[in-house]
Amino acid sequence: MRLPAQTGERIDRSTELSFRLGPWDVSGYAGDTIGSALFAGGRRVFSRSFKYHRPRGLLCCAGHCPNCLMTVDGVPNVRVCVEPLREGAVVEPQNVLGKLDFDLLRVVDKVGGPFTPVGFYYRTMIRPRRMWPLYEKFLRNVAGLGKLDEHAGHTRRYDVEHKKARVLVVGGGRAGRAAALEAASQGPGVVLVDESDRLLRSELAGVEVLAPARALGIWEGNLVPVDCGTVLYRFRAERVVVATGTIEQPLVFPGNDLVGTMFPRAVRRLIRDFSLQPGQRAVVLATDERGLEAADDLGEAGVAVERVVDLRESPLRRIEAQARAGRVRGVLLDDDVVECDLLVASGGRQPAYSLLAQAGGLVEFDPDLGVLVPTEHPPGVEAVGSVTGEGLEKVDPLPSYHGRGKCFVCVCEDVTTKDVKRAITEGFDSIELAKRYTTVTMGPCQGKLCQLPSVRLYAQERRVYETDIGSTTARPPWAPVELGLLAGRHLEPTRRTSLHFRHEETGARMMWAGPWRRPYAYSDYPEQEVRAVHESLGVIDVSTLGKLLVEGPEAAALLERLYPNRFGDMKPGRIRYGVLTTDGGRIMDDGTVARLSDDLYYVTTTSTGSDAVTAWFEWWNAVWGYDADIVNVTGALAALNLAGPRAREALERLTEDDVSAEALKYLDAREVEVVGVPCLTLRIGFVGELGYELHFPSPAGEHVWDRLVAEGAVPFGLEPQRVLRLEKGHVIVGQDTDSESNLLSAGMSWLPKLDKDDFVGKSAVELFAEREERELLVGFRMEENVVPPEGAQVVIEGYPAGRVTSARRSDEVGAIIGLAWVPSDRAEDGTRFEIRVERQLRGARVTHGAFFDPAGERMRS
Amino acid sequence: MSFYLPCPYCGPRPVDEYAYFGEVTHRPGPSPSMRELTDYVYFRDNVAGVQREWWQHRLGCGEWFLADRDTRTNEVLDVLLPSPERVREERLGSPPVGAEPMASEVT
Amino acid sequence: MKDIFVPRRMWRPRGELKRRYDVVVVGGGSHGLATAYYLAQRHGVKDVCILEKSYIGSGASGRNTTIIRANYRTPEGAEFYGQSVRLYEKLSQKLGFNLMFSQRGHLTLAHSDRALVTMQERAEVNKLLGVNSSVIGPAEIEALCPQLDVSERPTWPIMGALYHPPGGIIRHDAVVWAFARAADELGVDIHPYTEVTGFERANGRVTAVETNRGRVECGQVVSATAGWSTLIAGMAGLRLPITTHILQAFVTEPLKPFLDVVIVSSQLHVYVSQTDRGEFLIGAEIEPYTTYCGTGTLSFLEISARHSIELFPQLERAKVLRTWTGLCDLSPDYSPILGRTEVDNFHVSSGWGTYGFKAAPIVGVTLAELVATGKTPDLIAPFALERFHTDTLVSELAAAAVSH
Amino acid sequence: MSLSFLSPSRCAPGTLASPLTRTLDTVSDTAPWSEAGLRAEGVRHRLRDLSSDGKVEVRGDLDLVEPADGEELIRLSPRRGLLLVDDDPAEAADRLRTYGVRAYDATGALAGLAFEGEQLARRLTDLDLERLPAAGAFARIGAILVRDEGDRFRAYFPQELGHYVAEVVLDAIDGLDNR
Repeated sequence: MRLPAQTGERIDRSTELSFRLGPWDVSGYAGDTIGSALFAGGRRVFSRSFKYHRPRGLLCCAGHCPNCLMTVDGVPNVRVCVEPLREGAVVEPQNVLGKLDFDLLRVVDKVGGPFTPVGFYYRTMIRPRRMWPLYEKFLRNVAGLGKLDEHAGHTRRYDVEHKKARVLVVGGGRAGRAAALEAASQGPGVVLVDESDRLLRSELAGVEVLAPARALGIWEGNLVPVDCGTVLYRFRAERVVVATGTIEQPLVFPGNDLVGTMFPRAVRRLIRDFSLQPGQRAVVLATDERGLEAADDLGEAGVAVERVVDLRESPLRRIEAQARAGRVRGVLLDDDVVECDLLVASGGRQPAYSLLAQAGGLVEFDPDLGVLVPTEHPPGVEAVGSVTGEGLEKVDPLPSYHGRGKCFVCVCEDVTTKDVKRAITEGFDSIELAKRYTTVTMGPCQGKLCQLPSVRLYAQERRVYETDIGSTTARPPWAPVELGLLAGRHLEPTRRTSLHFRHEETGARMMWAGPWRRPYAYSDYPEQEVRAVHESLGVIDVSTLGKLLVEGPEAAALLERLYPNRFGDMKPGRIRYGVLTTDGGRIMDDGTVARLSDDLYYVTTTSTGSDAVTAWFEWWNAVWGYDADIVNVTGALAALNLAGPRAREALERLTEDDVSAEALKYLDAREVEVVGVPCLTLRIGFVGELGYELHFPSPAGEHVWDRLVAEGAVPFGLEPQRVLRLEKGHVIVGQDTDSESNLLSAGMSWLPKLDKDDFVGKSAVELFAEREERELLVGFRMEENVVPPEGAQVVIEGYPAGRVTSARRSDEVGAIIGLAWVPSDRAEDGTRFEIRVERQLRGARVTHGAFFDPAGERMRS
Repeated sequence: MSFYLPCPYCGPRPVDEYAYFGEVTHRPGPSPSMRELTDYVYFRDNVAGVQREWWQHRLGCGEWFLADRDTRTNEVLDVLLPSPERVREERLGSPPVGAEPMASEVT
Repeated sequence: MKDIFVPRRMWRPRGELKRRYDVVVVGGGSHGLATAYYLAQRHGVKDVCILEKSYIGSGASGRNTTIIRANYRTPEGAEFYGQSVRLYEKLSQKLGFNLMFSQRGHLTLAHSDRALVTMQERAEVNKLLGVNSSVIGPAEIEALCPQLDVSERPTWPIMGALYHPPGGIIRHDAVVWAFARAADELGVDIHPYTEVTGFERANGRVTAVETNRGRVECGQVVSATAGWSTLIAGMAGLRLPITTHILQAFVTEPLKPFLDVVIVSSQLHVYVSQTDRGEFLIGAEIEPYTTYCGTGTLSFLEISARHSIELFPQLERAKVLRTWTGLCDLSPDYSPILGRTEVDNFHVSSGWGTYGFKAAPIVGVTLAELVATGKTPDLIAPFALERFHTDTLVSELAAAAVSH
Repeated sequence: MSLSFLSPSRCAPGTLASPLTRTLDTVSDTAPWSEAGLRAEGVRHRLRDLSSDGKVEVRGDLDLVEPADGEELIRLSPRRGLLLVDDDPAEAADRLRTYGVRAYDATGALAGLAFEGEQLARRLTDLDLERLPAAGAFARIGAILVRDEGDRFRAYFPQELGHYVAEVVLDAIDGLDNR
């Protein structure tokens, strides 16, 4: 059903493409859109409307309206009027129960009207309460448009590219092209973005043309993301020139949504681009030159133009489209019925100002033009051409809204003039409130086709000027954009130690620990790893510990002021435990501090604390101005904790340095060369056994690890380490403490040295000392053989009064042990309290001191 | 990515490269009352207007600086370097711990 | 049902400001409206007005992601929000307006064993206080939400979840309108487009409220102004422990029912639900910097899209339709600041961060009781502003200052 | 005590491994979107692992630093810099200290990757490629990016994120056809 070849037609008649519409094989030409090919094949109904399931056909042919939304190759809500036809495409209708031409839900349109006015769902289905889920299920099923494919996903590759432009022009119409050429004459760096693929690049010398492509918004700093299908270009532009032109608006009259109602430009596209006859007999209601042009186009295409009314010259009192089976069969013009199957009508053109408004520009109703125009642009953004209102004629399309049939203000959401009037009557008298109530401008077109008609209707109904109505806020994006494109590639930063792959090869179960991947355990039996450490020798990768060098003549002074306890009096080569607190007195991190020389300290932090602690140190140093530098060497160094009764003898076999008990005492720090690698060796005992933390260049990680393992060290993971440290009653900051814990409540009142002039948190600690803490952190043993889950509640008189932060079965202690926060009057050694475990209260007793080796002989040995 | 923030060393960069540490606070002298301490630790001016605040160019040079930013528009009017003199004069106090609001269930 | 056939006004048109009201409520959002309603309904205090600088529900009430839940960490929080959910459950019937409260179940995902512990803690607290929530494993998650990718493929595989069956979503605007209608019916004067510009004070009290439409004398004042709390309180001479941040969200084009529960992932900073209209509603964490500027960011869209697809790969080709921002009033411990202040007759509802909408009815009930009787209800006593002066916080934050 | 425990160059020969060589191998062979070996070959030509190159973190008054032949000083701020060295970085650090600044061997801390192509760089960073070297967001992390002649770039980034960056760069190369 094509016309003879038209000059400039965009189809290639020599290449036929076949595709499917539901069960039917259909075809079109290369250059067709899916919409034009379907139209050529005789299809007139493309979709069913959101609420009333009315049949809808091509209206704008510009990708603005919701009328041609279909599912293409499993992708819902595709605007087929602008979707290029592909060989083998599978097109399916959506939001239809039955067939496109015979939707069972069309009954809603027939009988629903009086029962389903605007907001009816707020006033019905309230009682009985228990019925609501059923009503809701029904409502949900009839709402929605396309259907997501349950198994879809990760089918497309999307990339993101950062680009810069001196001048970015959005819109390749006459004004946009002129602006681009003008800018290009002043130098390079000019980019033109246009939604169509019809631009003649040869006419745009010196301009980089991106088309078809779509600018999605203008964000702060003139950041303009451009949708090119599978690549998102993130433009940073010095200047943005918006030349987005205008959007044809629907004329509001009864039956204005019938199949066969079209905008003038849609008619022109069908005829000129796709050589299609939009109908047999046409009536044209023109509000501007475009309408008259459409009449000419129709005539040339052999369509019988039954009537052309220039509404500017001969306004009508009454327009009413008449329907047969949802299609136009005629139109009542005042008292005259004209038979037709095509009704070309527009309510004028509205500047496409969304990009400007989203970027913070102002939009106002221009009474001279009768449309909304952008008045003030955001900095660095300009507008040219008809988007500014330039060249537009005054349109005053105020026919009567009365008549038979529904009269749509918003085709996306099926909102009629009646609905809007009713909303006003009900008190939704500001446009923003009405938007939320009627959902006008909230559908797929986002106001492109309904903002202006609703403002006009509002003004008319409330008998005020349009200028007093305002408009609803424009929100990005300019047009719907796929989540996949915004998402880009999926890789996320992951920190891995230099032993990561060794762990995986050893069979470790890896888990997230903050930003790091760490081994949970190397088998399903973490207790075996615990036993190895107690009885013989284990090794754990602690490279994730934060590691800082603090160096300078005032390094000691800085640390003295950062930590509650003392570090100035330490001898080089010694180590001390440190806890950092905030000025509010809360515990923020802990670790060890080794003094390597008079003006050099080596500080470790928790695994997730390194960045925050580094920032914290740097900030205070910036404030206090000490002569000291803080260098985060976390990544530079691998760290292994070699622990167990055999640790010393193993180390001795791997080094020529003296690591005897006398030469390297508990809490000593020395440089020791181990298997050819210089290691800062810290003798500390986090896991309660004789232990050495070796810190050395990370590229040597696998080498040292392999040699330690060859020496009989059993790799152990985080879970065994948690058991081991719990046996010692060692607190894990962030697990056993939370954002409210302070040194006194966490049982570290021995730590702060209040005779120091100042330290961060000193005032708070002093003030806390004057009051009683509400709760205290204590160790406990279960009375029964039940391991409470971490997070289990300490219960007093049925009320949560505390919580378990750590709990494990310890074979070594022969009991189930843990740490818990309890009310301060229940914290005495031996006090019994109850923990709720799986609906039952279980007894536990407070235990002060370490559960295992309380004197610390083993780690000091 | 939203507004640009001018790093005094690296020039204007997207805000995502920075860590924000809040409006400047004023640390009380020795032995404050609980009220004075909590005023400093918890209470904020939170102005709708120009606010002096702490930033660190986390993904860039790593340096700290002060910015005067209009919280109504996010426009940065000035950036300043912290100096011990300035800090002493203005008794600048500690930023909140951690650069970002802490992980919690947002809704 | 008769409302269906005969349109009836929801509320009276805005009238003139009276010279004096017993109670002036600043802020025409869900909290202010609920407070006014319960003042009139439960306590017979009807000489009440609401001053709203824009249209009712224009702030956080109309910009939140409509999620209702009570599975909080602290006993104080769980009890408070638990009562709120119970009020919400019967609110449609009470107000005669369908709020479309859809208790479809709420799942908070854990991607690490630390997160699981936090959830365990919440579940245990909740159970003791009668809030239905429990920790479930991947198999049960899959049964509740088969669309979710529970495989090992994602960067952050799902290890478990906190399941909260009574949690769900509601039609947020409906809550605002229903309270407004009910309050109006009882004689409360609602004044939209009426901006408070200052307070007159004498003897430690607010004696009158200045607005862009004139001056109103007042018996008592309630400020329920969320992101603007600091500014309103400032006019009354109060400093608050609040910072204002934007929170962003977006919806997709409508799609047929796909997701039947609410999915939250704290680690991915994203939450996903599908509205009754079929849109996916996706929100994020608040922006870290304080701001009153409601311009959204592109990086929010990018990150949220990426993380949503991590959870639901099927969304890859769903299209973002609209994004928006709202202002949040963040308190240091993520718990609200509710009740009396040092200015004798000036009460606040503030510090809600991202939780405010969930509390609307219970805020109304408790604040109304406080204003009417002068006694602070036990339920909200822990949330007094005073706690920041005495440093006895109610921390909804699980992790330590440096999170693990 | 010396800081030699920071220096890979103080380790015995044969003890060191780059965080990238192994990951580059791993990734290029297993990339699910890759046309296997062919693509990996192409990748190898375009990428060079710089992780073992000498790097020294400098703190203090950078104006005091005089780079020797074969050294390149990247200024991050007036007080922070990175010195890239051909010779032993540990010795370079010692030498720098004689100028009155503090210097730390950062060879083990930073992995490095050289690559070609401006478009590839644009897929990875928002930094102004005409104004390098600079430190800023690269592959969603903080890195130092340097531009050499033509379209050749070098990136330096924390070694613990090395595997991740290698994955991202390989993936980006694979997507260059997507435009």
